[in-house]
Order: sequence, then structure tokens, then C-alpha cells
Amino acid sequence: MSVLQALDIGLASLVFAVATWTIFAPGAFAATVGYVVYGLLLALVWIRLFAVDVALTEAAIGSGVTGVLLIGAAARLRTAGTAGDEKPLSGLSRLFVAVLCVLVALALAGVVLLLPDQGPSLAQQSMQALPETGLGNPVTAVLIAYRAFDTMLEKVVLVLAVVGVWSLAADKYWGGAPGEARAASPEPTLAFLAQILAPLGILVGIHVFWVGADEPGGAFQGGAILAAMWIIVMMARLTEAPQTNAFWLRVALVAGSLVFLAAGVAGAIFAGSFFAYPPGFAKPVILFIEAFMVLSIAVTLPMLVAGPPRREPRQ
Amino acid sequence: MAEFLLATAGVILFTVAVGLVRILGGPGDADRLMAAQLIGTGGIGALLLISAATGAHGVEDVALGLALLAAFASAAFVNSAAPAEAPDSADGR
Amino acid sequence: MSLLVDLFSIVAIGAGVFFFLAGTVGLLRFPDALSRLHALTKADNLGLGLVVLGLLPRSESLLAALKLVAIWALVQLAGATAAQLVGRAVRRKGTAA
Amino acid sequence: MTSATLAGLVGAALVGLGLYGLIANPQPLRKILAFNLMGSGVFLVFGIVARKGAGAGLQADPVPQAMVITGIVVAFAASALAVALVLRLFEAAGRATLNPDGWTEPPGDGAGAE
Repeated sequence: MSVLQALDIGLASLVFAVATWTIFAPGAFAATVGYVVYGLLLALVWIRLFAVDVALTEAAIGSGVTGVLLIGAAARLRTAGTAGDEKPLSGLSRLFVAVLCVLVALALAGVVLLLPDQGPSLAQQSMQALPETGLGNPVTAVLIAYRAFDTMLEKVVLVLAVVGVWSLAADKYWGGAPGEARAASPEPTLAFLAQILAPLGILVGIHVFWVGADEPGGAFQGGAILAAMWIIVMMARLTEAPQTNAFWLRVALVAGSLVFLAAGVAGAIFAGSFFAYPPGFAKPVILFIEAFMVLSIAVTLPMLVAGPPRREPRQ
Repeated sequence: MAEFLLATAGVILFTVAVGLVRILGGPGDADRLMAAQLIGTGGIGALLLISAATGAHGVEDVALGLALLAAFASAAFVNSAAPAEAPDSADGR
Repeated sequence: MSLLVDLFSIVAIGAGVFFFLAGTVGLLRFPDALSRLHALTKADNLGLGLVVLGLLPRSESLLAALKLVAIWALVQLAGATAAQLVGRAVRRKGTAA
Repeated sequence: MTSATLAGLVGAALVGLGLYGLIANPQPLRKILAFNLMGSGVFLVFGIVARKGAGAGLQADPVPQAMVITGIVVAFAASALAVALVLRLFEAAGRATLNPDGWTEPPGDGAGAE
């Protein structure tokens, strides 16, 4: 057994152990921290699978932004579900559920083991068409060129999620800002962190977006890092969350989907089919779309974390 | 040399795992947050070592992203759990 | 030359691993949350710092080396801030945590 | 056994674990965590499919990778909506529990909840 194999087995058991902790931990907060740790470990697993783009997404969204969302919720819900409220399953039904889940896992494991060594692959086709897009990173090419329609709809899903979250607001708060009005004085340590982190993070976010054309990175990852920077600045209360009826905010939320859709329609008019990019101009068009996607993601994720409006709108 | 780098990555992950066993169980929430912090640092270290050994491309950006977000769990905890005013700052710190 | 670089890497990374170990031993042995926090920050500062130092001469380009240093600096910042925030949370609750 | 197969097996185990947590854990926040765990297990199975499709100079098939990337983002959006719903339930009913007997106030239209 080589060192690398030993490392893989160790990493896999660690991931499994932390996941088990997340499910069986005694308290909700403990479980949530377990989940954040688990997300970080997953980024390592994706590196071992040579999926660096995925690792970057997992690091930024799966562990970072999701961590803020879940830990914030767990801290707020600390007083919520006291043990007496819940009706835990009886021992027998627990056993039944456990057997069912083991069966599902075993079936899936069987499928994994039966996969052919060289599975069907679109890698060949992805690389063949890559020069036409002008890109160097095939994952970005899949996202913005080959399967552009999927990605566009996925942007729409993000907008719908924001609409869903906002619609949970009480009527009188509609259009107001999310989060409670709190004391003006920010936590000084947090403010210090945000002041140093934000400029660096914005730089890294734009860098990740820009190199995404040729190397691991791209609009999702760069946008997520920018989003995280806005989140930390809001958490440090260096800036207030914006009013949800602000025009600029709503434009920024839908800009990514709109520009994407417009590019698709333009393709139908000028290049012959929906989402066809004109030969020779593919890369500029793709970067143009991506820039607006970055903007939308950087605005959408913080709004999802901030939650529904909780203050009456100022006029 | 690659073997050495991978072995050290393994040792770091192992020590981190041992630390996790201790503090993920608490007793306090502060200990649990330390678990997130510990795995952040150890994970970045292991990540850099693994990428140096296997020659995976572009991994520095992943580590950079993780480093940027390393304090977010603690920040989110303080932000949601802190009382509205800060009685802490009154005692002259 | 390459032997020298390898030797440097081995010494620095080995020392870094030692500090990770020391941090974990501290986590296991120290009695209260604040001293455990103290042990944890050692792993942040010196452990990762020395690992990065050992990897520096192996980096492909100047930009990659700069990124390594930036990663270490960011972890320092995050570690210091998180330690402050967690320490305050512990103190606010008294000795219970 | 390759590292990809190992990751796929971990993914299968995670799906089982997450499914169990989703059914057996009564608290809604724990259910969200379990659901996310299940989702990431599915993503890992995608990861092994990508790794087995390596070719043309690539170490992994880019198409499953791109699907996982969009999947992670959509999973986050769904969790954010779910968390917002749980917090709203907490506000409206006084308790964050799916058991109506535990609610201290009847969940009204929400307009009066502070």
C-alpha cells in the first residue's frame, strides 16, 4: 500500500466519521459545526479527485457561505426546540429506518463498484470543441458554452430562492431591510477583520473569476468569494443590509440571468441557434456573460444568508 | 520527496482528527468553534502538501479561498449569539 | 542544489508538523477553554507557517510563492480574530464554557 | 481500489447516513443538515463518474464536474430557503418544531409576529 493510498483511506474515514457526528451529535449546534468541518474536508476530497473547480466551489460555498448560514441559524434557534417538543421515533421504527438506509447505501455502493473502469465520457468532445470557445478551462466551457441553457436556468433558480426567502416577510416589512436593527457599535475585532479581509477578498474573487477562463476558477467561485466579503462586512456592521425594495439591488439580482438570456436570444438571431456564440467572438461574449453572473451571485448569496426583510421600509 | 510530503499531510490530518475528537464534543460551544478553526488550518496545510506532491494544478486558489473564509464560522457565531448591546466593552478593554 | 532544497523542505515541514502535534497535545491536555485556545493558535501560527516556508522554494512561479505567503498571512489574521471572538464569548459566559 | 472508487463508496455511505438523519432526526435544522449531507454524497458519486471518464489529456470528465458545481450552488439556495422557513416558523409559532403540539402560539397569518 502506497503512502497516497493510506492518505486516501485516512481522509475517507475522517470524512465518514465527521459526517456520522453531524447526524448523531447530541445538540444542533454541535451538529452544525460538524457540518462545517465536513464541508472543509470535502474540498480536500475533491482535490484528490482532480476536480479543482469543484473543490473551489465547495470551499467557498459548501463550507464558507453555508457555514455562516447554518451556524447563524443554529445560534438563533438555540432557545427554540427544547427536547420535550419533539416526538422521537420509537426504537423499532428507528431500526427499520436504519435497515432501509443501509440497504440504500449498499445498493449505491454496489453501483459504484460495478462502474466500468473507463466509463462513457464527454472529455474528448469537450476538448475538441474547446478552441472554438477560446477558453482553456473545459469546465467553464461546459458551464457557459456547451450547457449554457442549464446554467442560465440555474441562475433563475437563485433568483427564485431570493424571492422565496423575501416572501416569508410579514406584510408590513415587505420592501424593508433584512436583519434586526441592532446597536450601532460593531464588535471591534470583527470590524478589524472585515476591514482587512474585504479588499483582499475582492482582489482574490476577481482573480478567481478572471483566471477561470483558462485555469480552475470561474464565475461561481469568484462570485461566491465576493459574496462572502459582503457578508463579513455586513456581519461586522460596517454597512447595513440594503432595503430589499432598492432598485439597484433588484437589477443586480436579475442582471446575470437577463444578460445570459439576452446572449442566448442574440445567438438565435445572429449565429443561427439559441445560445450559439458567433465564431471568433465566443470568448468576449462568454466573459461578458460571466461578469454579470459574478455580479448577480455576489449579490444573491448575501441576500439568501441575510434572510427575509425584518424592518419596515424607509421611504 | 513526494512520499514525504504526502506522509506529512497524513500526519497533520491525523493530529487534526485527534484534536477534533477532543473538542467537537465540547463541553462548550467555544470548544466546538475551535474545532472549525483547527480543521481550517490543518486542512489548508494538508491541501498545500498534497498539491505539492501530486502536482494538481491551481490548488493555491482553493487554499486561498479557504484561508479567506477561515474565520467565518466564529464570526457568524458571535454575530448571531451576541446580545444586542455590548456590555463587554464597558469594562475598559 | 535540489538536494539542499529538499533538505530545507524536510526540516521546515517537519518542524511545522511538530507544532501541529504540539497544538493537538495542548488541546488534549489543557483543562479549560481559554488555555485550549492558546494551544490552538500555536498550530495556526507556527505549524502552517513552517509548512508554507518549506513549500516556498518548491513553488512553480513567483505568483504561486506570493499566494503561499498570502495564505499564511490570511490564516494568521483569521486565527487571531477567531481567537479573540471565541475568547470573548467564553469570558462573557463566565467559566462555564 | 483507486481513490475514486473509495470516494464513491464514501459518497454511498453519506447518502445512507443523510437519509437516516433526514427521517430519524426530529429537529428541522438537523433535517436540513442531513439533507445537505445526502446531497454531497450524490455529488461524490458524480465525482467518481467524472474521474472514470478521464481522457483527452484531462484527469476528469468536465461535464459531471460542471453539474456538481451548479448542484452545490442550487443546494445552497435550497438550504437558505429551508433555513428561512424554519426561522419563520420559530417566529410565528414560538418554537422551531414540526410537532404542532409544541407550538406555543397558533401560527397565524404572520402579520402580527415580531
